Amino acid sequence: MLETNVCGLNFKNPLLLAAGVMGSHASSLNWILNSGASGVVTKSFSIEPNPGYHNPTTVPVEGGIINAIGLSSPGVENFKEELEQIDSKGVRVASIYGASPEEFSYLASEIEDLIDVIELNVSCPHAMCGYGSSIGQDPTLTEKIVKATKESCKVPVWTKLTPNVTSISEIAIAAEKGGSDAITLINSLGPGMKIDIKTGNPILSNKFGGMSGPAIKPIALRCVWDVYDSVEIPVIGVGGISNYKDVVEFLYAGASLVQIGTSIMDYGPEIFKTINTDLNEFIENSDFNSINDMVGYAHKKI
Amino acid sequence: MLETNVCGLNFKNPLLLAAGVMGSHASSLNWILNSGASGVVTKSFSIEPNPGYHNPTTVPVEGGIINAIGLSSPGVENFKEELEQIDSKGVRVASIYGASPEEFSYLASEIEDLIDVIELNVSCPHAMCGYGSSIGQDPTLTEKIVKATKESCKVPVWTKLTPNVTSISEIAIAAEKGGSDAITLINSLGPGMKIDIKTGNPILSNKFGGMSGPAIKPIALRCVWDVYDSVEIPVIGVGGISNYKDVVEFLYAGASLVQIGTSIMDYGPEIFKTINTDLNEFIENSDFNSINDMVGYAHKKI
Amino acid sequence: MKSPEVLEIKEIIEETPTIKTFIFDWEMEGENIPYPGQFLMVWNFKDEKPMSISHMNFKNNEIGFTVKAIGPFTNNIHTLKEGDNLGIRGPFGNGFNCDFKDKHVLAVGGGVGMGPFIPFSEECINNGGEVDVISAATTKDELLFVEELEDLGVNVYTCTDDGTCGFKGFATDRVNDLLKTNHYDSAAVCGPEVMMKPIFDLLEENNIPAQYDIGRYMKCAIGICGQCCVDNTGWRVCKDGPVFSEKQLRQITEFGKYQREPSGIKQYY
Amino acid sequence: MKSPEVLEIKEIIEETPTIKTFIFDWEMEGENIPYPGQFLMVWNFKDEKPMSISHMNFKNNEIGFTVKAIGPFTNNIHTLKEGDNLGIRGPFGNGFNCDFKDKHVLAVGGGVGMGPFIPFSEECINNGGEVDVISAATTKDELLFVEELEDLGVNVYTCTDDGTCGFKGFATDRVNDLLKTNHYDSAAVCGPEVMMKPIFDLLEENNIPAQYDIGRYMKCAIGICGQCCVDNTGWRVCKDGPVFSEKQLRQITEFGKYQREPSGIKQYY
Ligand SMILES: Cc1cc2nc3c(=O)[nH]c(=O)nc-3n(C[C@H](O)[C@H](O)[C@H](O)COP(=O)(O)OP(=O)(O)OC[C@H]3O[C@@H](n4cnc5c(N)ncnc54)[C@H](O)[C@@H]3O)c2cc1C
Ligand SMILES: Cc1cc2nc3c(=O)[nH]c(=O)nc-3n(C[C@H](O)[C@H](O)[C@H](O)COP(=O)(O)OP(=O)(O)OC[C@H]3O[C@@H](n4cnc5c(N)ncnc54)[C@H](O)[C@@H]3O)c2cc1C
Ligand SMILES: Cc1cc2nc3c(=O)[nH]c(=O)nc-3n(C[C@H](O)[C@H](O)[C@H](O)COP(=O)(O)O)c2cc1C
Ligand SMILES: Cc1cc2nc3c(=O)[nH]c(=O)nc-3n(C[C@H](O)[C@H](O)[C@H](O)COP(=O)(O)O)c2cc1C
Ligand code: FES
Ligand code: FES
Repeated sequence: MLETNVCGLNFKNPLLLAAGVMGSHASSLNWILNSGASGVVTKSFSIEPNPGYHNPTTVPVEGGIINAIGLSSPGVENFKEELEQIDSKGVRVASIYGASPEEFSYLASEIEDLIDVIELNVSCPHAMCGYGSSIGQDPTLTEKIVKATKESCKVPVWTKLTPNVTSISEIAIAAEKGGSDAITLINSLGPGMKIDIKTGNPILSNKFGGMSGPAIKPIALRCVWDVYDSVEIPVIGVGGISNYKDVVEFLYAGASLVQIGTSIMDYGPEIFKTINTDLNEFIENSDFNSINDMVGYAHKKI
Repeated sequence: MLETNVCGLNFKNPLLLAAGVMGSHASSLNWILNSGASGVVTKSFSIEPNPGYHNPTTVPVEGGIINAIGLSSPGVENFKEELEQIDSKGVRVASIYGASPEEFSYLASEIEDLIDVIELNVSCPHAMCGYGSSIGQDPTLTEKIVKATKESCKVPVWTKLTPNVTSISEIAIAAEKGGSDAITLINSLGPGMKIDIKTGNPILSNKFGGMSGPAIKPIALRCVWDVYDSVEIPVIGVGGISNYKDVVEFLYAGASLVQIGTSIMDYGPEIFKTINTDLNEFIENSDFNSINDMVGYAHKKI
Repeated sequence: MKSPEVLEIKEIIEETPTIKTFIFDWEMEGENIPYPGQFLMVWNFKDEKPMSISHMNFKNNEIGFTVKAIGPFTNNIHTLKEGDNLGIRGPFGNGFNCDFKDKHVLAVGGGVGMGPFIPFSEECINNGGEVDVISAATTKDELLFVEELEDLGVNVYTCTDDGTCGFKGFATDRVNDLLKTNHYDSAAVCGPEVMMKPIFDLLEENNIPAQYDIGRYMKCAIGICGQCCVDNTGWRVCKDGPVFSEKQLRQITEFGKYQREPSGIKQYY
Repeated sequence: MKSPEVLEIKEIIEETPTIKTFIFDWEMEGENIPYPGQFLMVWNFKDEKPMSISHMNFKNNEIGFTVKAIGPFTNNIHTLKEGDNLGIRGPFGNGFNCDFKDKHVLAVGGGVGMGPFIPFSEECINNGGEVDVISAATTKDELLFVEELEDLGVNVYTCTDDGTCGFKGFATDRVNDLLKTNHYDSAAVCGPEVMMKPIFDLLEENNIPAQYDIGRYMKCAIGICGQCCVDNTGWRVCKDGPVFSEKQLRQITEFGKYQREPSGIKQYY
C-alpha cells in the first residue's frame, strides 16, 4: 500500500530521513533504515573537512528548535567510508554542499557509485558566506550548480531549497531548468535567534540558526503547494512532520515523498514505524489505492 | 521606569497593540489602552471599503495561528469616525494600505490630523495582488511609497515590513532612504497553509495565510537584530510576544518599542498590564536605568 | 483553539419549512464539553459561520445546531444530507448562567433564536429552577421546540405574528402579558435584535435581571480579529459574549441600533 | 528540551590541583530531577560542553559537576569565581541502573571519571546494596572523593600510577587484584576509554555484568545532530547512553578503538 516510485527508484514507503539528523555515520543511518524509513539522506558533506561551529549549536524554541551546527563534515574522502556501508536495502541519498559548480560536480563524481541519489544542499541558512542558502537565494547560480552536477553524474539529483527567499517558485524553476530530477523543500527556516535575557548573549555561538520542527510545517506545506504548481518534476516535502496526518497533508499539497528530521528528537527512530502503520491504516480506510493517488489531491479540491 | 521616547513621542511603556488585532473599532482600541498599552495600531485600512476574504479566515497551527482576514476595511471615510474616538492618552497609530504611492499619500493626508503616527502596511502576506507584501518585497517601490507618504503628512511614519524576503535589511534600508521614521517588523510570516486531511480542502478560504504567535518569535528577533545593524532609525519589534521575557529579548535585539497581537487570543487585553508589571520588576532588579539602556544590549555582548 | 474537525452529519431533523437541525457524534470531554449559549463555527468548505448549540446529548455523545435558511450559506447547509461532511470548531463564547435554584426563569426565543433554549432549560431545571419559555415565530409552522420543551417540564407559551398559534402578536407583547400574572426572577432572551431591543426595554422597566444572547458578524471566533467588537466597551461577542447581562447590555450602546458588516461599515437596523 | 538556564556559581570546591567542583542552586522537580550517570551541558558563553553530574543534594536543592582543566573550555571554567554565571541545561542521558538490593557492586573511576560515583554510590546504598569504589589517579594529590565516599559507607580502594597512595599501578591491575578476594555482582566504570577498555576485557573474562559510562564529542545533547553516534549500532551516546551495559558495549565496535572529532573524522586512540 505504501510503495511508490519517484525518479525511477522504488521506495517501500514515502518516508525518508532528512539531511543532518542522525546522518553523519553509516551506523546511525542503518538504524534509521531498520526502523522503517524507505531511504536516508546523509548529513551534508563537503570536499574538505569542517568542524562546524562551536557549541551551543542547538536551542529549543516554541514548536521546534533552531540549530547552527555549521555544516560539519569529515570531507568527502573520509565520508566515502560511511557511504560504502549504508545498507542498500534503502534508498541512499548523499547530501553534498560546496561553494561553486565545480565543487558540487567534483563531489558528485566522487561518490555517485556509492549511492542512489544526490541531494544538493543550496539552502542551509547558517552556512558560511558563499555556501548554503546564499546559493539557493540566487536562481542563476542555482541553475548553474544543478547543471554542473547533472553533467558529472548519472544518478538522480534532487535540489533542496531554502524557504528564506522572496519567491521559492522562481528558484525551483531555475533548478528544474538546470536539470534537477526533483525538488526537496524546505531546509530550515529563518534563520532565527534566541537571546538569554539574564546575560544578553545570543545563545547559539553563531547567533543565528535555522528553525525546524512542527512550527515550520505551515510554511513548508505552502512551499510544496507553490512549487508543485510551478514545476513538472516531483517535489519532496520536509519540515515539521511528526505524525501520519502531517504526511497526508504534504502528499495532498503535492509532495511525492517526505523527509523527517527534528521529530526524531521527541519520538526516536521508531517514528518511522509508527507513521508507516498509521498511514497504511489511513489509506486502507480511504478511497485511495496508492500513495501516488494522494499526491497533489488538495489541488483538485479548489 | 518603563517610559520611553521614540520619534519624539512619549510612550508610558514600550508595549503597543499590533495592527489587525482587536483594532477595527475605537471602542476595542480604547479597551486596550485602558488595559495598559502605551499605544495602539489600528487595523490596516484603505481608501475604499473591502469586506476581506470569506471564512475560514483563521486556523490554529503549532505555536500560533495562520490568518487571511484579507485586509477588511470600511474605507477611510467610514474609519475616520473611529479614529476620532481613539483616546489621545495613548499613542494613536493608524495603519494604512494601498497599491501605489498616490493611494498611501492620499490616505496619510486624509487622516494625519486625527492620529499621532502613520504605519505603512507594505507587508501583509495574504493581501490581494499589488498590495501588502508584494510592495514590501520590492525595495524601489517601498522607498517610493515611504517618500510619497512622508511628503504628504507631518506625523512620524513607520514602515512595517514582511519577513518573507531574501534580505529584510535591503528593504529596511530602502524605507530609511525614503524617509521612514522607524521600521516595524515583522508582519506575519510565510504565508503558510493547513489542509484538512479528511476532505483535502485547504482550510483557509484564501488557502494561504500569515503565521503569527510564539512560533514566529525567533524569526522576528533575528529580523530586528539584522535591521538594527543596518539602519539608524528606531526599530519596533513584533512577532510572538507573550510575556516580559520576550519583550526583554526584543529590546536586547534592538527594538525600541514592541507590539503585541496574537497573544491576546490566549491572555486577553490584560496581557499589557501583566507584562508591564513583570517588566518593571525585571528592570528594578537589573542594572538598567531605563528602557533605552536595554535597546540593542545584546549587540554589545558579542 | 482547535482546527475545524470534519464530521459526518449523523441526523437531520426538519423542524419547520425553513429550519433544520443537524446532529453529529461529539466526544463530550475536555474542551469539547459545551455549555448552553455557546456556539460552533460551521464550515461548509466554502464559508464558515456561527451557529448556537441547540442540541447537547451527554449520554449519546451528540451535539447539534439548528439552521434557518436565509442566505447563501444557510441555503447550502439545507441541501446537505445525512452522511455529508461539515467542519465544526468550538464550542466558543461564554454561555448562559443557568444557576437558578428555586428561581423562576423566563426564556424568550424569536424564530431560530430559540436555538439555545432546550439546553438552557434542561440545565436550569437540573439546577432546580422553574422555566417558562416563550417560543415566538411568524406563523404556527415556524414555531420551534414546543413539544421538546414541554417534555422537559417547561411551561411553553407560543406566540405568532399572524395568530395561527397561541398569542397573536410580537414577543414583547407576550412578555408584557405574562409579566402581569407571573413573577420572574430572571430572563434569557435570544432572537433578532429588533425583537430583543423592545424586550430589553420592557424587562428593564420591570427591573427583571436578564441575559441576552446577541449576534454579530464573526470571522475568527477566538477573540483576535476584532470584527465582532461592540461599541462602546469594545467587548468581543465571540469571546466575552455572546451572552451579556442586562448590566453589560446597558453599556453596549450599539445594541438595537446597528451592527457591522464584514468590511466594518455600520449597518443600522 | 530546555534552553540553557544561566545560574550563579554558588560554591567552588578545589578538589585537586587540576580539578574543581562547581555547585549551583537547582530546583529538584519535574524534568530537572537528575539521576546518577546523567550529565549537564555547561555553557560559558563561548562554548558548551558535557559534564557528568557529580553532586546532587535533594535536601538543599543543589546540583554540581566536577571539572578537570585540560583545554580551552575547562581552563576557562577554572578561572571562574563564586557568583559568576554559567549556563546549564539538562539533565541528559539515561544514567546508571542503581537497583542492587543485597548485591555487591564495584565502581571504578579513573581521574575525573570519578564524577558520577558519589551520586551512584549513594543511590546504590539507599537501595540496599554494598559498594566498593576504586578511585584511580596518576598521583595521590589527584585522587578524588575518597573521604566523601568513605563517609557514605563505601569501601574505597585508592590506586595511583606512581604509588604515592594505595595500590601502585593502573586501575585494571587494581580490579584484577580485588577480584581475587571479592565477589562482585555488578560493576560500573567511568574514565578515559584507554582505561575502560582493559577493564571491560577483564570483567568480561570474569563474567561480571557491568555498566560503562562513555564519552563522545557532543553537540546537541538531545539526540538529533548525530555527532555522538557510535559504530556499529548507531546509538546516540547523549540520549541512548552515556551508560551502556556490557551486552550493549559488545556491540559498540568502536569502543576502545576510536571516537570522532567535531568534523566527524575518526580519531584512533
Ligand atoms: C453567536 C451566533 C449564533 C448564531 N446562531 C444561529 C443559529 O443557531 N441558527 C441560525 O440559523 N443562525 C444563527 N446565527 C446566524 C447565522 O450565523 C447566519 O444566519 C448565517 O451566517 C447567515 O449566512 P447566509 O450566508 O445564509 O446569509 P447571508 O445573507 O450571508 O447573511 C444573513 C445575515 O446573517 C448574519 N451573518 C452572516 N454571516 C455571518 C457571520 N459570519 N457571523 C455572524 N453573522 C453572520 C448577518 O447578520 C447577515 O446579514 C448565529 C449568529 C451568531 C453570531
Ligand atoms: C558524557 C560526558 C561527561 C563528561 N563529564 C565530564 C566531567 O564530569 N568532568 C570533566 O572534567 N570532563 C567531563 N567530560 C569531558 C569534557 O566534556 C571535556 O573534558 C571538555 O569538553 C574538554 O574541553 P576543553 O576545551 O577544555 O579541552 P579540549 O582540548 O577542547 O578537549 C579535550 C578533549 O575533551 C573532549 N571534548 C572536547 N569537547 C567535547 C564535547 N563538546 N563533547 C564531548 N567531549 C568533548 C574530547 O575528547 C577532546 O579531545 C565529559 C564528557 C562527556 C561526553
Ligand atoms: C540538527 C540539524 C541538522 C541539519 N543539517 C542539515 C544538513 O546538513 N543539510 C541539509 O540539507 N539540511 C539539514 N537540516 C535541515 C533538515 O534536513 C530539514 O530540512 C529541516 O530540519 C526541516 O525538517 P524537520 O522539521 O523535519 O527537521 C538539519 C536540521 C537539523 C535540525
Ligand atoms: C488576525 C490578524 C490580523 C492582522 N491584521 C494586520 C493588519 O491589518 N495590518 C498589519 O500590518 N498587520 C496585521 N497583522 C499582523 C500583526 O500586526 C503582527 O505583525 C503579527 O501578527 C505578528 O505579531 P504577533 O505574533 O504578536 O501576532 C494581523 C495579525 C493577525 C493575527
Ligand atoms: S470574531 Fe474575531 S474577535 Fe470575535
Ligand atoms: S550530541 Fe547530537 S545526537 Fe548526541
